[in-house]
Parts: sequence; structure tokens; C-alpha cells
Amino acid sequence: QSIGHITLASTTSTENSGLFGAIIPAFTEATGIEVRVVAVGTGQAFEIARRGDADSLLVHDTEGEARFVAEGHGSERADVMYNDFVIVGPVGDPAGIAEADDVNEVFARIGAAEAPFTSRGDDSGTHRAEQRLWEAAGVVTASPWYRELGSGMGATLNTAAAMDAYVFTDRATWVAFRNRQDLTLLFEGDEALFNQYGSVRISPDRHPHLKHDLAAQWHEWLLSEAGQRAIADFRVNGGQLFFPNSQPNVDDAP
Amino acid sequence: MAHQLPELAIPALRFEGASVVHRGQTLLQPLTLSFDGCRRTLVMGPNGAGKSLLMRLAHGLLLPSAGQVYWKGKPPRQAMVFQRPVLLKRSALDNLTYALAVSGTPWRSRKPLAREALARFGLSPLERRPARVLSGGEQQRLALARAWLLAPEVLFLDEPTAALDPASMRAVEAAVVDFHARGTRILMTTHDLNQAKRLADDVVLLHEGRLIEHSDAERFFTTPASPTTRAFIDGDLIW
Amino acid sequence: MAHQLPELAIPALRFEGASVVHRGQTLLQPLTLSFDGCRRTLVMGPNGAGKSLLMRLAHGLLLPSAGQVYWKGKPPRQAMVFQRPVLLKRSALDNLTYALAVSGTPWRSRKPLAREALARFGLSPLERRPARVLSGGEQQRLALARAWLLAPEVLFLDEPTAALDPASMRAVEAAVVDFHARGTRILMTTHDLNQAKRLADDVVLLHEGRLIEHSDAERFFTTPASPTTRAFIDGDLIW
Amino acid sequence: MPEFDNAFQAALNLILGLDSTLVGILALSLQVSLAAVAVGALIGLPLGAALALWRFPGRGAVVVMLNALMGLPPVVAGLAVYLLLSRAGPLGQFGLLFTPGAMVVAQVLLILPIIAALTRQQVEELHAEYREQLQSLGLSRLRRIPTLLWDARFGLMTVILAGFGRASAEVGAVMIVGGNIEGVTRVMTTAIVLETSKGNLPLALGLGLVLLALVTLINGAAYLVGETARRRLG
Amino acid sequence: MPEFDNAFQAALNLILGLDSTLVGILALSLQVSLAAVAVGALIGLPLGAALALWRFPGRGAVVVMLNALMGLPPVVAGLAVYLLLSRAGPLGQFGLLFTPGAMVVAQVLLILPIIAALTRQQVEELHAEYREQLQSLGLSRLRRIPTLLWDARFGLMTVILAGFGRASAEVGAVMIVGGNIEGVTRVMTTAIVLETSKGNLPLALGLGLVLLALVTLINGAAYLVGETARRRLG
Ligand SMILES: Nc1ncnc2c1ncn2[C@@H]1O[C@H](COP(=O)(O)OP(=O)(O)OP(=O)(O)O)[C@@H](O)[C@H]1O
Ligand SMILES: Nc1ncnc2c1ncn2[C@@H]1O[C@H](COP(=O)(O)OP(=O)(O)OP(=O)(O)O)[C@@H](O)[C@H]1O
Ligand SMILES: [Mg+2]
Ligand SMILES: [Mg+2]
Ligand SMILES: O=S(=O)([O-])[O-]
Repeated sequence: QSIGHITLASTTSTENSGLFGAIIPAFTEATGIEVRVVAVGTGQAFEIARRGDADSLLVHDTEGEARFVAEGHGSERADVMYNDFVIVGPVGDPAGIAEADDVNEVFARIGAAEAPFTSRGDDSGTHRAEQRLWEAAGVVTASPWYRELGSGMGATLNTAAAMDAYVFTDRATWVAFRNRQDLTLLFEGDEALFNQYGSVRISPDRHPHLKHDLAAQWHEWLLSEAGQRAIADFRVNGGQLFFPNSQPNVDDAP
Repeated sequence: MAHQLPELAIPALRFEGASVVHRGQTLLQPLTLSFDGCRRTLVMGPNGAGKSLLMRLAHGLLLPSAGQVYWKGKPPRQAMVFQRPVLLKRSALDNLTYALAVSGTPWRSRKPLAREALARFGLSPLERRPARVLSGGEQQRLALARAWLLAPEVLFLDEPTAALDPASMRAVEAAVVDFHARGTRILMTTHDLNQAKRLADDVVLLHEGRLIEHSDAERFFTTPASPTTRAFIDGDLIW
Repeated sequence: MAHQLPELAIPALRFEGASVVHRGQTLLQPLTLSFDGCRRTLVMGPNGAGKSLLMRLAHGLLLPSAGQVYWKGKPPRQAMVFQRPVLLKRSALDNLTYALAVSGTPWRSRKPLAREALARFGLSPLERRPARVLSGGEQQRLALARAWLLAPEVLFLDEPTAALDPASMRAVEAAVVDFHARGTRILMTTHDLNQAKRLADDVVLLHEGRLIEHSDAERFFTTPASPTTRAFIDGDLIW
Repeated sequence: MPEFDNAFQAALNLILGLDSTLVGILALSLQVSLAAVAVGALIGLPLGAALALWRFPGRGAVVVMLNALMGLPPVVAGLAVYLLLSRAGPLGQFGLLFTPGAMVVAQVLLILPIIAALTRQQVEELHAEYREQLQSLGLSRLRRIPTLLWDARFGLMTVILAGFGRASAEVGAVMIVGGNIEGVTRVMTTAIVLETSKGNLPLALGLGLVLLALVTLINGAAYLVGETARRRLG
Repeated sequence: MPEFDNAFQAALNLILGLDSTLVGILALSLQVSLAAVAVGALIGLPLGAALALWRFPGRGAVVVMLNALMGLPPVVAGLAVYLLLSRAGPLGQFGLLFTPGAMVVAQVLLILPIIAALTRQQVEELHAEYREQLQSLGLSRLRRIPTLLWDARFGLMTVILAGFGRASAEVGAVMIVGGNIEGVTRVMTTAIVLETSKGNLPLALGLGLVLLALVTLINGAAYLVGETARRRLG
């Protein structure tokens, strides 16, 4: 019943949350197409796609995705879903960010208290979002309280847990994360913490050998009602992690 | 030519039904024997008779499969020169200083003592040569020098002159006599009947893992108790 | 006791100023020698004289540091029995079948031939024993059996009877005579003057890496050309 | 420590549960590593032996290189193989990327130097003992290789086990060239990394214990075979 | 292949640029791995030798375990050390986690079995040769250990180099217990992983080449020392 497979390059945060495990079976059921997910760092995902080693791309770096399409590697990009970033930290909350009014204040307080903060430092979508927020809050980060880890989200959380440090993370990874130790969710809900995921189709001109037909079905399915419902139905501990927001017929370069 | 010297207080070595069995094959039949006094005992017999096995049992390198091998009294200080000498991957001199270190000789006196031993066995010019590249005879002499240095109360020599030139052989025989004169008990194997006649106080003859005869040298060579001994002395004891 | 047989067409082996120098030390002085005809040449000399080095040069295991060693004509089929036999980590039988395999003997005839050789050297009961646990003399006989199997045109024997009992020694000497009678050139070392007298057509005497004399056996033992030879024959050539 | 207890508990549950996903992952781990060891030994043993036998100018440099390549980082091996097998790379058209085959190739790259370097050293020592005898028998260097490998087999067993350990333990290479695709290229080590990044530390450790148990079983089997053969030799 | 050219280019630039960050990372890599090898050898050599010398019930199982532990996945070693040193863990109060010290501990865990298992095998072979002579000299097993290690030193050199290779190449353990903190615990392999995840493949490969070059230098130095010593021995 399987009519073939496609390779999807994506990021660890989507994979770790368990989203793919929940929605891909529905897609395969409907189309007979298997989806093989290679979950890596954001930059590596782009690179794999750029080299023609993946049939499709799903990441959360809108700027990067746009550039990817603009440079001709991608033929089409579409919003698929969003979730949000949150700030977690030790239960004691030494910088008192739980009481902050907005995210700017959160970062300002951490900076002022010079409380330990672990950053992914890996140039991923999450890392870039975090850096924009520091800049917006006017904080100059510096060691030793600011630790650049150069790691994936999960590894960064493991380190933060052991160091009792604040950390900026996407909600999906946090909800699925088990080694929390003293960490707890301290701040959420600011509009600036919006985290958009997009699906990108690879350019058939650049990589004619890819399975563009099957990849197109995947892309369309994600944006379709069935796909969007599958995303909305994915729950962890009763909570929804991803919010579908495809805009039918809005595509190409933004 | 029994050699008479005051019998020093070396305890007796006893074999009581000691045998060696390896994977179902009996290599040495149960052996009951006693080596008393400060004598020079020569162990003889054809290839594969079990001479080296007997030496290793006596020296405690091998435990008998059955029976017992033990010293009546405190086990004496012993040394052995192996049929195929094992030299460490070091220079000739270092092989000797190593043995001295092991036996607890103070650091300062090791080199002088080792050099003396090298000189005694005609190896002085070779002291810095790696022991493993020495010629067959040189290796055997180095092994002898090592045993000599340890001043053992009992000395086991397994065909110690097999690789030696005639003059060296005479020198080693003289060294053995010397050792013995200083009170060392000698247990030695050889294939050389003349050497046995020159050195033995008593002789043990083995054949196919079995004790044929153990008697005083004089008796052994002149009026052997067993026809096998007779055949052996005549060089007729063939495979 | 020169042994007269039709001289077969074995090419002559020539040493021309061949020497061995190792890290600045001259182990073998430049040597000019020629081994012609199908003879039995005995190489003698004290320990460390360079006999084994000479054998290895002749057999092509060692290249001279200077000078040349070569066969006039096509190099003949050769085999060597080493002073310290090297046996592979296999059974006695497998050591022989291995040598046969190497020499290109067809598979089917290897075992029968090997068994024959074992029998000839009195090792039949030991065929399945790992070669490395054999007694010293058994190992030497196995090495001889291996060389015998290869039916070489030239046979190098480095103290082949040093570990053998008297009867085995006689049997091996007989085997050497036999080999020679079948047309094999013999180059052999020994420390046993009597053995040399029994076997040698001609004798090479080395001393401290230097050629002292190379002459017919008769001449060598009765009217030696050099005083060193005299001293050696008298057993007086000491370190 | 609760985590370790949990890990043992997790390992036990995993084994007792005999979850079909786990079995699949274990089987793939084993297949990939064993295939890599087989290829690595097939090339590495003769290569190491040859290096022990031949003297040539620059040999010292080759030996040093080989020893140094024992320190080839798995990620680097993975990257190199990735670039070779990637569509844009020279072997791209074979479509080997993100398949078990690619993982085998990367692991071979990793363990070949280990097997070859340790073999070289052991064969060199045995050859020092055998050289004159084999030369006397008229054996060319090439024909000495099987003899030496056979007679050194007990020592080489440990060398091969070191290679197997390296292959079954590494994650850097298989992650990059395999992609840790569920059901296709996920092996034990990549699964452990995944669980670690999910913060499932006891499960990650438990998976590690299961992997180690399997590796121990294989080592035990090799040991028994070796000891039986060795005993027959005296 | 442009990537490989770029990688060489990157490596060259890195070396020529002698960027102080890179030098710091290289130096830390070297310090951690050398320290781990030193500790690993200090424990592993006598341990392996002891296992070669003593016979006791269950020895076979210990040998198998040790051989199997050559396949201890770095991630698992890292996790175990993480749990031990983590604040909630039994050694939490020392604050060792995310320090170079912790990385050394984890790497020791990794290479100890490699050094001990390979040492056992080599010492066992040498002891087969020396046993009777040493016993005749009246040497206790304990006192034979230094003798055997010394006389096996040329072979053991390769064993130690294998351990060093393992330490300098692995990333799984140092990543978890070090945390890849910039300027504190970032080493070459974690930097390579980071660049890879950023998609900077030529730079990642270039870093790999720089690391390999350094490892080769150290191997070369060891080789020269070894050959000089060996030559003195004939
Ligand atoms: N470990 C072993 N396994 C099997 N057989 C052995 C072992 N050690 C010795 N043998 C056998 O036991 C017999 C006696 O050996 P031993 O070395 O004592 O002979 P030997 O009298 O010293 O002979 P040689 O004069 O040749 O030195 C030999 O046949 C030998 O093959
Ligand atoms: N590889 C080597 N390195 C240094 N010296 C060596 C080497 N090989 C042999 N020698 C030395 O060369 C000399 C001659 O050695 P060779 O083995 O030829 O003596 P030999 O005449 O056979 O003595 P033996 O009667 O004891 O067997 C010896 O002094 C030996 O120490
Ligand atoms: Mg013997
Ligand atoms: Mg010699
Ligand atoms: O060497 S690892 O890739 O397994 O860390």
C-alpha cells in the first residue's frame, strides 16, 4: 500500500515533541506515502535541503525560509502552524521574572540580576529569536552568567536543569521534556514570543531528481483541513502544543 | 666420581607419587623419589623422557596432577637455568641487575656484582648488547651467570651446556663444581654421558615418563640395575 | 674422512669480502670463501664466533653489510634447521603439512608424507601435540623432519643435535649421511668435535668473527694450519 | 540514586517488554556494527599485516597516520561520508544517504584504522619471531600474511572486539549519515541521544544498558569460541 | 569536490589565522584528552596486567565484561557521569559538572576498558613467555606487573595511542558532562558538532582536520620516541 517515501528535513524541537509521530501516520494512511524525518539543527536542515538530500523542509525560521526561497533553493513556502516560546527557570526565580509585565522586562531583570542563563548558542531559529529579545531589552549578555552552549534544545534544557539556569525554549520541547529537576515555566504569553513554523518545497529546477510529486502531496496535506486538524489534535498531557495557521492560497515568496 | 664434601643443612626434596597428566595423557608416571644432602644429581634419559617436567616439578613451577612434591623443612633458596633460556628484552647487564634487584640486592652493589658475573662467564664485552640478540651459547652463559649471581642453595640446570663450545663447557662444569663446593645442591640434566660421569654423585634415569633407576653414579655407570639403563649407556635406547 | 660421491650439479656458493656490521660493531669480518660441490661442510668455532651469522648469510636470511654472497648459477632449493627451532603455533603434524603446502605439495599427499617424516624422526605418537609444548629434543627433531620433507638441494643445519639424546644424535647423523647420499649439499655447525670428525668433508673454523681456517677434514684435524685451530681442537680456546 | 535505579528498571522493562520497535532498533544496531566490523576486519587485518611486513620509504609516516586515524572523530567521518554520498557529492546518484548502507560505510571508516593499527603491531611482533623460518621456507611476504594472521588469531580477536566496540558505541557518524530516521536508520545510540534530548534520562540510560548487554553477549560468545580453540592448542 | 576543498581551505585558514578562540578550544581538547589518557593508563595498565596474571573464579566473566566495555557508548558514559555529578546526584556537592574535570572523568570511564582490555591481552602473551623465569626468580604476581609492563612497552604504546584516539575523537560524553559551554568546556569535537548543526559543513570538516593534524603530531612524537628506544634495543 506504500507508494514510496519522502525525506523531510526538520528540527529537533518538532521531532522531540512527538508531533511527527502523531500526524505522519494519518498522512501515510491517506496517501500511502511514507515520511522519513531527519531532525537536525536549523542550519543543518537548510543545508541538507540545499544540497538536494531532502524532499521537503519544515522549520521555524521565517527569515531563513524566505531567504532559502529567494535564493532559488525553494519553490514555495507556507505557514503551517505556530506555537510560542516560553522562559523557564529555577523554581526560586532569583531574577523575579514571573512578576514581569512583558518579555522585555523578563530579559532586563535577568540581565540586571546577572542570573545564570543558558543559551543554545547554535544559530538556530530559537537562538535567533532569543538574541532579538536581548537586543530589544537592551541587555548586553556576558559570561559568566550568560552561557552559550552550542547545543540543541534538549541538551540545553538538560544543562540548564543541572545548572539551575534560566533558559529560553519553545513550548513543545518544554512540555515534552522530562528531566526538569528544579526548572519550571516562569513566563509565557507575550506576543513577541510567537514561533511560526513553515513548510518549504524544494525547487524542482535545482534538484530534478527529488520526489517532487510526493513532496507536493505532503506540503498540500499539511495545509489542508485534514493536516491542520491532525496538528490541532496533537496533545501532550491534554495540552495543545501546535496551533495550525495555514492561509489557503497564500504562498510563494512572502 | 662421587664428590665428598661436608653435607650442609639443605632440606630434602621429596616426590611422593607425583605424576603429570595433561589432557588425559600421562606425561610423567607417579614418581616417588627423594633428593637428600648436598649432592650433584644428574637426571638423564632420552628426549621426551620427562626430565624437564621433573625439574619443573622439583623447582615448584609445576604442580603435580596427583601426589606431592615438597621440601622436608623450609624450602631453600633456589635458582634454575632453563633448557631454553628466557632472557628479558633488556641488555645483558640489565638482565643481571634485574635478577639482583628482585633478590633484594641494594642498588649500589648491583652493577659491580653483575659485571663480575659477566666476566666470570666471558660475557664482559657484551654487557650492553640486547640479551635477545646474543648467540645461542652466549644466551646460555648469560642464564648461567644470572643463576650464579643469585647464590642459590639449590641449583637446577636443564641441559646447561647443550649450546656451549668445548672450552665453555669445561668452564661451566668447573663453575658447577665450584657452586657445589660452596654448598649448593645441584640437580642437572644432560645428554652427555661423559659429562654425567665427570659431575654426578648420583643419577636418575627416566624413560617414557617413568623412573628407571636412581642410584649412585659409580653404580649407575658400572653395574646398572636395569637393562634399560644398560641400553641407554650403550646409546642403544632408541625411539 | 672425506666422503666421495659423484659431485652433483649444485652451484657453488661464494662469499666475497662479505662482512656483518651492526651499529658500528663488526660481528663478522670480511669473509672470502667458496663452498663447491656436494660436500658436507662443518662450521666450527667458539660461542659468538659468528657461525650462525655465516649460516644466515649463506641461506640468504641476512644481507652482508659489505661484500657479496651469491650462488654461481641458479640458487638451489634450500632448507635450514635453526639453532633455536621456530615452530608455528600448530600441532606437530600441521607444522609439517604447512611446510609441504608452502612448497607446493598437492593437498592429498601432504598428510601421508608428513606422517612418514614424523615416523622417521620418532615423533609419530606426538603428531597431534601442539608443537610449542614438545620437549627440547622433540622440537629439534620436528624441525629436522620439516627440513627433510622439503628435500632440499642444500641443507643448512645449525647445531642440529645440541638437544638430542645420544641415540637420537646417531639417528640424525645417519639422516645427514643419507641426505648427502641423495645428493644434498650439507652446511652444518656443531660444537661436538667427534661429530665433526664423523661427518665432515671439510671444516670452516671461525673465531671472534674471523675466518681462521677452511680445509679438508683430514687436514684440519691432523695437521691444522693455524695455532688457533690447534688450541680449538685441544679444547683450549677460551673466552 | 533514583536515576540509576530507574535506568535499571527501564532496561529491565525494555527487555521484558520486548517491544517490537526496540527489537527493530537493536537488530539494526547489530546489523550495521557487525557489517562494519566484518568489512573493517576483511580490509584491516591484511592491511595491518602488510604494513607489518613491508619496509618502504615513508613507512613510518604511514604507521603514524594510521595510529592517528584511530582518533578520527565519528562526526568527521560522518561528515566526510555525508559529503560523498550527498546528492551534490560524487556518489550522490546511488541514493545511499540516510540508509543503513551509508552507516556501515561511515563505521568502516572509523574502525578500519583501529583494526589495522593494532593488527600491525601484533603481527609485527609475531613476525619478529617467525621471519627467518618463513623466509627460509621461501614464503613471499604476500603469502606470509595468512600464516601470520592465523597464528596471531587469539590476540587479533581482542583487536576485532575493540573495533566492534567502537562501532556499536559511536553515535556521531551514524547520526549524520543515517539521520536517525525512525524505523529506517534509528539505532541504539541515536535513540539514546534522542531520549537524552527529550530529558528521558532513565530511559536513555536503560537503552544504553540494553545495548551493553547485547554487546556483552556477543563478546561472551567470542570468548567462548576463542577459549575452546585455545584449549585445543595446549 | 568543492566541500572538501573548502574544508582544507577552512582548516588552513584556521591554522594560519591562529585565532585565539580556536587555540583555546584546541588546548582544552588536548588537556582533557591527555589527562584522561594519563589517568586511564595509570589505572588501565596495571589493571590489565593484573587480569592477565591472576586466575580466579569468574575471571572469564571479568574479561568478557572488560572487552564489552570497550563498546561503552560515550553518551552513556556521559549520562552516568552527569547523573553522578549533577546537583541531585551523590557527588553533586563538588560542583564538578560542566567543568573540564568532569569531562576528564567521563573520558577516563570510556578509555579505561580499552586500555585495560588490550593490555590484558598483550601482557598475557608476554607472560606466557616469561612466567616460568619470573616465578623461578621468586617474583610475586604483584611484582611481575612492572616488569611485564616495561618489557611490553612497545606494544602498549599502540594501546595507549588507541585510548588517546578514542578520547580525542569522542563527542557524546564531553557534550553531556561539559555542556559545550563557550570558553569553558567547548572542545574541538563539540565545536565540530555545533558547526555541523549550523550547517557550516566545510568549517566543521576543517575543524576536524585541524584536530586530526594535532593528534597526528602527538602520534608522530610518540612514534619517534618509541623508535629511538627500540633501536637502542637492537
Ligand atoms: N604442556 C605440555 N602439554 C603436552 N605435552 C607436554 C607438555 N609439556 C611437556 N609435554 C610432553 O611431555 C614429555 C616430556 O617432556 P620433557 O620436556 O620433560 O622432556 P625431556 O625429558 O626434557 O626431553 P628433552 O631431552 O627433549 O628436553 C614430552 O613428550 C613432551 O612432548
Ligand atoms: N642482531 C644482532 N645484534 C647485535 N649483535 C649480534 C646480533 N646477532 C648476533 N650478534 C652477535 O654476533 C656474534 C656472533 O653471533 P652468532 O650467533 O653467529 O654466534 P655463533 O658462532 O653462532 O655462537 P653460538 O655457538 O653461541 O651459537 C655474537 O657475539 C652475537 O652476540
Ligand atoms: Mg628437556
Ligand atoms: Mg649459533
Ligand atoms: O564518539 S561518539 O560519536 O560516539 O561520541
